[in-house]
Amino acid sequence: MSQPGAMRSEAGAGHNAAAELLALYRSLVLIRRSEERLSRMFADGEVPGFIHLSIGQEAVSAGVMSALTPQDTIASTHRGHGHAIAKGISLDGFFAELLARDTGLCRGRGGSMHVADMSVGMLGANGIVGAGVSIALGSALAHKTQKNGAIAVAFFGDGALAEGLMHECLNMAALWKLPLLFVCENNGWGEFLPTSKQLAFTLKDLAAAYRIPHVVIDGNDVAVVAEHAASLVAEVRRDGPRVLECMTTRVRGHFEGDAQKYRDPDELAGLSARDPLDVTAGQLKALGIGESALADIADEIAARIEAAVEAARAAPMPSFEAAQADVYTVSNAARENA
Amino acid sequence: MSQPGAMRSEAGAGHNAAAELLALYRSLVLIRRSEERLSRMFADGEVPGFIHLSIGQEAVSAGVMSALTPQDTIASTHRGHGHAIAKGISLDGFFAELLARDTGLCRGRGGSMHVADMSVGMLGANGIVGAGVSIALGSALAHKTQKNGAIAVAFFGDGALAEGLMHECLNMAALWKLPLLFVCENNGWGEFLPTSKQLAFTLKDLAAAYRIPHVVIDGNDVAVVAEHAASLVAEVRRDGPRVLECMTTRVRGHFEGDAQKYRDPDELAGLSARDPLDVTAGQLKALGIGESALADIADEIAARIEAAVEAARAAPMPSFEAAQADVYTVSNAARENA
Amino acid sequence: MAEMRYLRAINQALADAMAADPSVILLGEDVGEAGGSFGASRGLRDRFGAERVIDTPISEAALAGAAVGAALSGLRPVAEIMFMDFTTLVMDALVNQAAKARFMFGGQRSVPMVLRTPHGGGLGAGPQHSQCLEAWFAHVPGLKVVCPSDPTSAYGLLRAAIADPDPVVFIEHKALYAMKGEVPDDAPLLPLGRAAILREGRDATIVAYGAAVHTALAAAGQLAEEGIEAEVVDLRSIQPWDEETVLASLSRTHRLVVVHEAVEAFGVGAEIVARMADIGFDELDGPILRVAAPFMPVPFSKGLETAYLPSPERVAAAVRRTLA
Amino acid sequence: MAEMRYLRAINQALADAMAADPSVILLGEDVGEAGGSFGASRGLRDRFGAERVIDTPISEAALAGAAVGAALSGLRPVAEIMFMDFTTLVMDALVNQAAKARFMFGGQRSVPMVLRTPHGGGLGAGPQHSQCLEAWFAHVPGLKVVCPSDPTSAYGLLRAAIADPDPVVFIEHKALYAMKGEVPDDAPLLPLGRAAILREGRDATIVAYGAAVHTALAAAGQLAEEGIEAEVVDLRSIQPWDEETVLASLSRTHRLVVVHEAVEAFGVGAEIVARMADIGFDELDGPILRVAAPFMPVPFSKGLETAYLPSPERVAAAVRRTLA
Ligand SMILES: Cc1ncc(C[n+]2csc(CCOP(=O)(O)OP(=O)(O)O)c2C)c(N)n1
Ligand SMILES: Cc1ncc(C[n+]2csc(CCOP(=O)(O)OP(=O)(O)O)c2C)c(N)n1
Ligand SMILES: [Mg+2]
Ligand SMILES: [Mg+2]
Repeated sequence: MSQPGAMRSEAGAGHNAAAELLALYRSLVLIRRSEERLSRMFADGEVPGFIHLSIGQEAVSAGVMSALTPQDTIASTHRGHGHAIAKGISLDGFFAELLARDTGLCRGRGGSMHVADMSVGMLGANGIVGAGVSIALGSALAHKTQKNGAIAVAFFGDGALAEGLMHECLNMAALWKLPLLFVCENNGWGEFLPTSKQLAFTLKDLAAAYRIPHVVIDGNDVAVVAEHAASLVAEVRRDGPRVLECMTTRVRGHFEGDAQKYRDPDELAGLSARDPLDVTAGQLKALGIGESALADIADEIAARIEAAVEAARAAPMPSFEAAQADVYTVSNAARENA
Repeated sequence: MSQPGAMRSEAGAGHNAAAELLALYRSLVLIRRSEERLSRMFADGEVPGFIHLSIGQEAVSAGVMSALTPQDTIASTHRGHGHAIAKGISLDGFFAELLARDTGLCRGRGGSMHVADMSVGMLGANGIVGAGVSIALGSALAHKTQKNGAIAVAFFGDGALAEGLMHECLNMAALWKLPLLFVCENNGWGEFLPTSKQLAFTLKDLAAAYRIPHVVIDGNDVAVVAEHAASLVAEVRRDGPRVLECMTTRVRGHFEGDAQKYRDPDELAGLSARDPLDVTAGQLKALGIGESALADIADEIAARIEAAVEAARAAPMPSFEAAQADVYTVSNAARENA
Repeated sequence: MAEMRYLRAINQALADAMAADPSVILLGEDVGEAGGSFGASRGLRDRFGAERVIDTPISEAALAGAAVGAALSGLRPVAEIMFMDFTTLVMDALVNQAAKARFMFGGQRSVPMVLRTPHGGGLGAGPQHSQCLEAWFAHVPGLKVVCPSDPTSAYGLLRAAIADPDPVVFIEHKALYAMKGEVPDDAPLLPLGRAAILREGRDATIVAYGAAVHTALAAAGQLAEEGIEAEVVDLRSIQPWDEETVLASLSRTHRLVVVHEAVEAFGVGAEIVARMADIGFDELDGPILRVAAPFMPVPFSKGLETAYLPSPERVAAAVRRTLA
Repeated sequence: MAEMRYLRAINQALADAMAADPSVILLGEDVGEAGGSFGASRGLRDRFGAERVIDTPISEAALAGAAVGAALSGLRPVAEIMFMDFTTLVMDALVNQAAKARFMFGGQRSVPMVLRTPHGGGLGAGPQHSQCLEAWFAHVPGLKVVCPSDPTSAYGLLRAAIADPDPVVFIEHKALYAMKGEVPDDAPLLPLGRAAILREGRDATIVAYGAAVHTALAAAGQLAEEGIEAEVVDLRSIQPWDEETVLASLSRTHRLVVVHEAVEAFGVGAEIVARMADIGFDELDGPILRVAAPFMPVPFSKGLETAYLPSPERVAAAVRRTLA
């Protein structure tokens, strides 16, 4: 999934740019269609619990992840599907987890808010606003201590900026020059209230206070995200923390089932003009990629998703005994052997 | 203790300015001599527990408090003696508390880190770094809700700036335009480590991010503190939060008994040049106040302190049963009456 | 006399308390414009104004600390923490500030605040949105802890909690929000610290609180078919808890089973058992048993979660075991 | 064989663990240049470098969260929280992150971190610097909780905690720091979850942990003068705790008293009693009693604090009472 030689807009058109943009587009489509599929299954009662979709925000995930290596780690949020998929977790494991199966990434114990795949450096979605940022901080510290050349990425929403933990982490990352990229998905909302009513500051000004270089970009244009992510990731690897603020759009409400009655209908209607998939499809067309290439991607991804859904449906439910035995690494062995 | 018409340096010299400065000086001396007395009693084993002295930082307490009314509230820190005394708590109650007597402000249950006198708006010293700031925030909210014209003041050290709670409070105060004055006592240290090794930012930049007006001043010149406090308090009462950062000097170590071996001896030796009492005594002399006036103050305060110490020594120890009965307001009455 | 849901009873209690006392304010994330994430404060901002029903940023520690400061300064704040799992972020405000202020300042002032928060599983909400952490708060001198099982007690206890001069942690169960019950028009305040006997029985005492009360009642129903008459005690308050009522019941039945949804180990039930193993020892004719959650996080999958939660069958089996 | 103080045993365990495993790092406020507020990490920064012995800002929540992230990324962090009272600020990192990560991610990875923190009174440090809050952590599936009573067990348990693949809350008692004891040169790791019988006796079992072990031993000494032989069990680990050893002792003595410095209500002792009132019921010849702190914050004044702390006299009286 990762794209080591990331997209540069100035790199000129031609084959390379088109191929890179197409790879990014594929990532966008994979996230979008996966979440749309989940949305339908949620409505049908097949997906339990709460789910928070990243529809409208996919370009952040696809773009940032294109700049990472598999050794790089990320910590995510309650709205983590896009991050997880873009980081390259197993799609089968993802759907199986959302359907609470034993074959799920977390064996049905975590669900949407806890999707994780340590094997690809995805340290977990998180049900606690802000908590993932400190986990990414620790991961960055581990990379630095181990001198392994990897970086960590902390994803968080604009609402999370009000959490004290966020600030503690900004300070520590700056103080210790940790290889940590802060990525804010600024969708203008924290649950049901605009973040303008929650925050008396901008991330730009805050980052300036911590002397962490900050860039704010259009988070719905994956080419833009990928380009900035690539250069910031290189800076982070070399020099220490950076902040990437992505202006983006929360399309489907805070969680599935949220009718967003509190939002201006015009604003909601206007969101489609910034749809990340449409934006990128338009750019691809301009680069000469035809409808049929996009249709091929759509078909291929639809098939992958259906296969994952079917595999999940066929998979067994988790066993209670196995779950109970996994609270500790060696369950009570010290006690029994000693 | 409070000085409604506070010191203005532009108010010209003459009787008024001299009288005001003398009042501030009296407050400085009262804090200094009280703490020196405590220090001796601590060394003699007469004061139990930990004590953190504000020697070298008295001008912040005396100056800020000169701008407050008795209705204004303050929340303090582990280094709270100066704040408490300057806010006008009973000196007898203070010494009795430090000597763990039943006549103490907290009846011997709190000690140095919990000195409080609600009757003069002193909401408590605090053993938890940063916690007092949120208490002051809530007090400011109460003042605003009750439209009583009062303000709240949050005292905190530079080390506390690393606590997430601090930031949450800055944001909320700014967002809600609360009548809250943030007063930072920047002594350059958090325990045994310079805060330059703890903070990647300055309070100036941080306040700017929150769009809270910030002033940094010489915190060892009580006239300067009083002047700025007076104008900021007026602004807070009218317009909302302000930050006053006072550059000051921690003379006696983190707590009593700390030999400060980790500090540069030259730096320590240099502190006396900035001693707040000497600074003010010099200004008073320049205003024509003679040695004898200062000596009178010294005598009067020495007598007050000795009286307080003697009263405390003579006072009874607290009763365990009374302490146990004071955990709740009406101990178990609901249970028994119902 | 009005039939209303548990959630609506909470809403009504908040409204009545605010109407009766202008010093009552609400604060929390989305409690204002949105009327609360679960709807507990619906309509209150319109009725009482944005100055008294305050939407906070996502800053749990500061909002809880602010509640303490406001309570020390003349208000009666009712703070909402959206899920009990997030009380991990307000422990300092509750434990080191609210709980201790009265004592540590020598009785100078009370801290009349309430922290409302929902606990419990059953919604497939997973390990970080389902916990029952009440035992933590019950262990802290200075806090009171309440957990109503139905709309009537939800109303009466919340009014009492708000009127109480001391800090109260008021715990609602998410799975009860839709439950209906009678709440009379001028329903009385219910005293904190007082249990209710919801079903009488001579053979065994089952003590429970919150949603587990219904598990206990269902178990008692099953046992009655076998001729075993279990008495069901709804604790209502966890701190202080009504040890006289529990002891009196035990003295009639001589058998005790304690049920809750929280993890069994070091949970609320442990204290009830421990107290009865001391003051009630001579009354005991069988082991005291607990039926509670196993020692694992709350799992997401429905099947796992169902197996995790205490069931009437497990409670009935425990009663049979202590009678054996 | 070396005699050393409890604090030095901690220091030695940290040093030996760091020397043995380069993935062990220390972090906390003043653990580096200053060698720890109590001196537990003295000399370690000079020996192992500032990259492995890290002074943090006063940011407890972030340092604990960072420990979780570092543990998930290949390190074995040992975080210090200066006073257990300040663990109020790290509850989320410990409870919602560290404790649950293994389970909620389906067993993908362990979280090998240790959080060291001192608890307890006796220093006149007042209500916010003296609490014993171990019951909170023992209630959280996924955490282990350890509390050594002497230098030997402090060394052996800390080495075991650092070597353990799961998150361990390691609790020291401030009043024990100066205590001397033997720590052999190649002292063994002591298994977590295993109690030790420090004094044998046939008449009653006294279970304790941490500093309260010495209160129990003193009580046993007093009782012996009256011809009452009390067995003293040092739990060492609180979660998991060694219920086999306690049950076996109870089966010999048929009387049980549990002692700790934490508040009695909803404290650790409640679980031990509750478990024994179930699995040990048939062995009991008298009520199970607890001797612990009363339901109030830890007071500052020496006189009040002394009355607050459990004493050998109160323990001895409890043993007599259960034998009566
Ligand atoms: C500590 C904590 N507080 C509150 C919540 C409830 N909550 C979940 S998501 C959310 C809003 C987060 O807003 P933002 O960070 O902007 O992310 P977005 O939902 O917009 O992606 C809130 C308040 C939570 N999960 N954790
Ligand atoms: C939450 C918390 N963390 C740590 C401590 C220990 N501690 C007490 S004072 C202090 C340093 C505070 O520095 P600063 O805020 O600058 O105040 P100063 O001592 O310089 O007046 C620390 C770390 C504490 N009391 N509370
Ligand atoms: Mg948002
Ligand atoms: Mg300082």
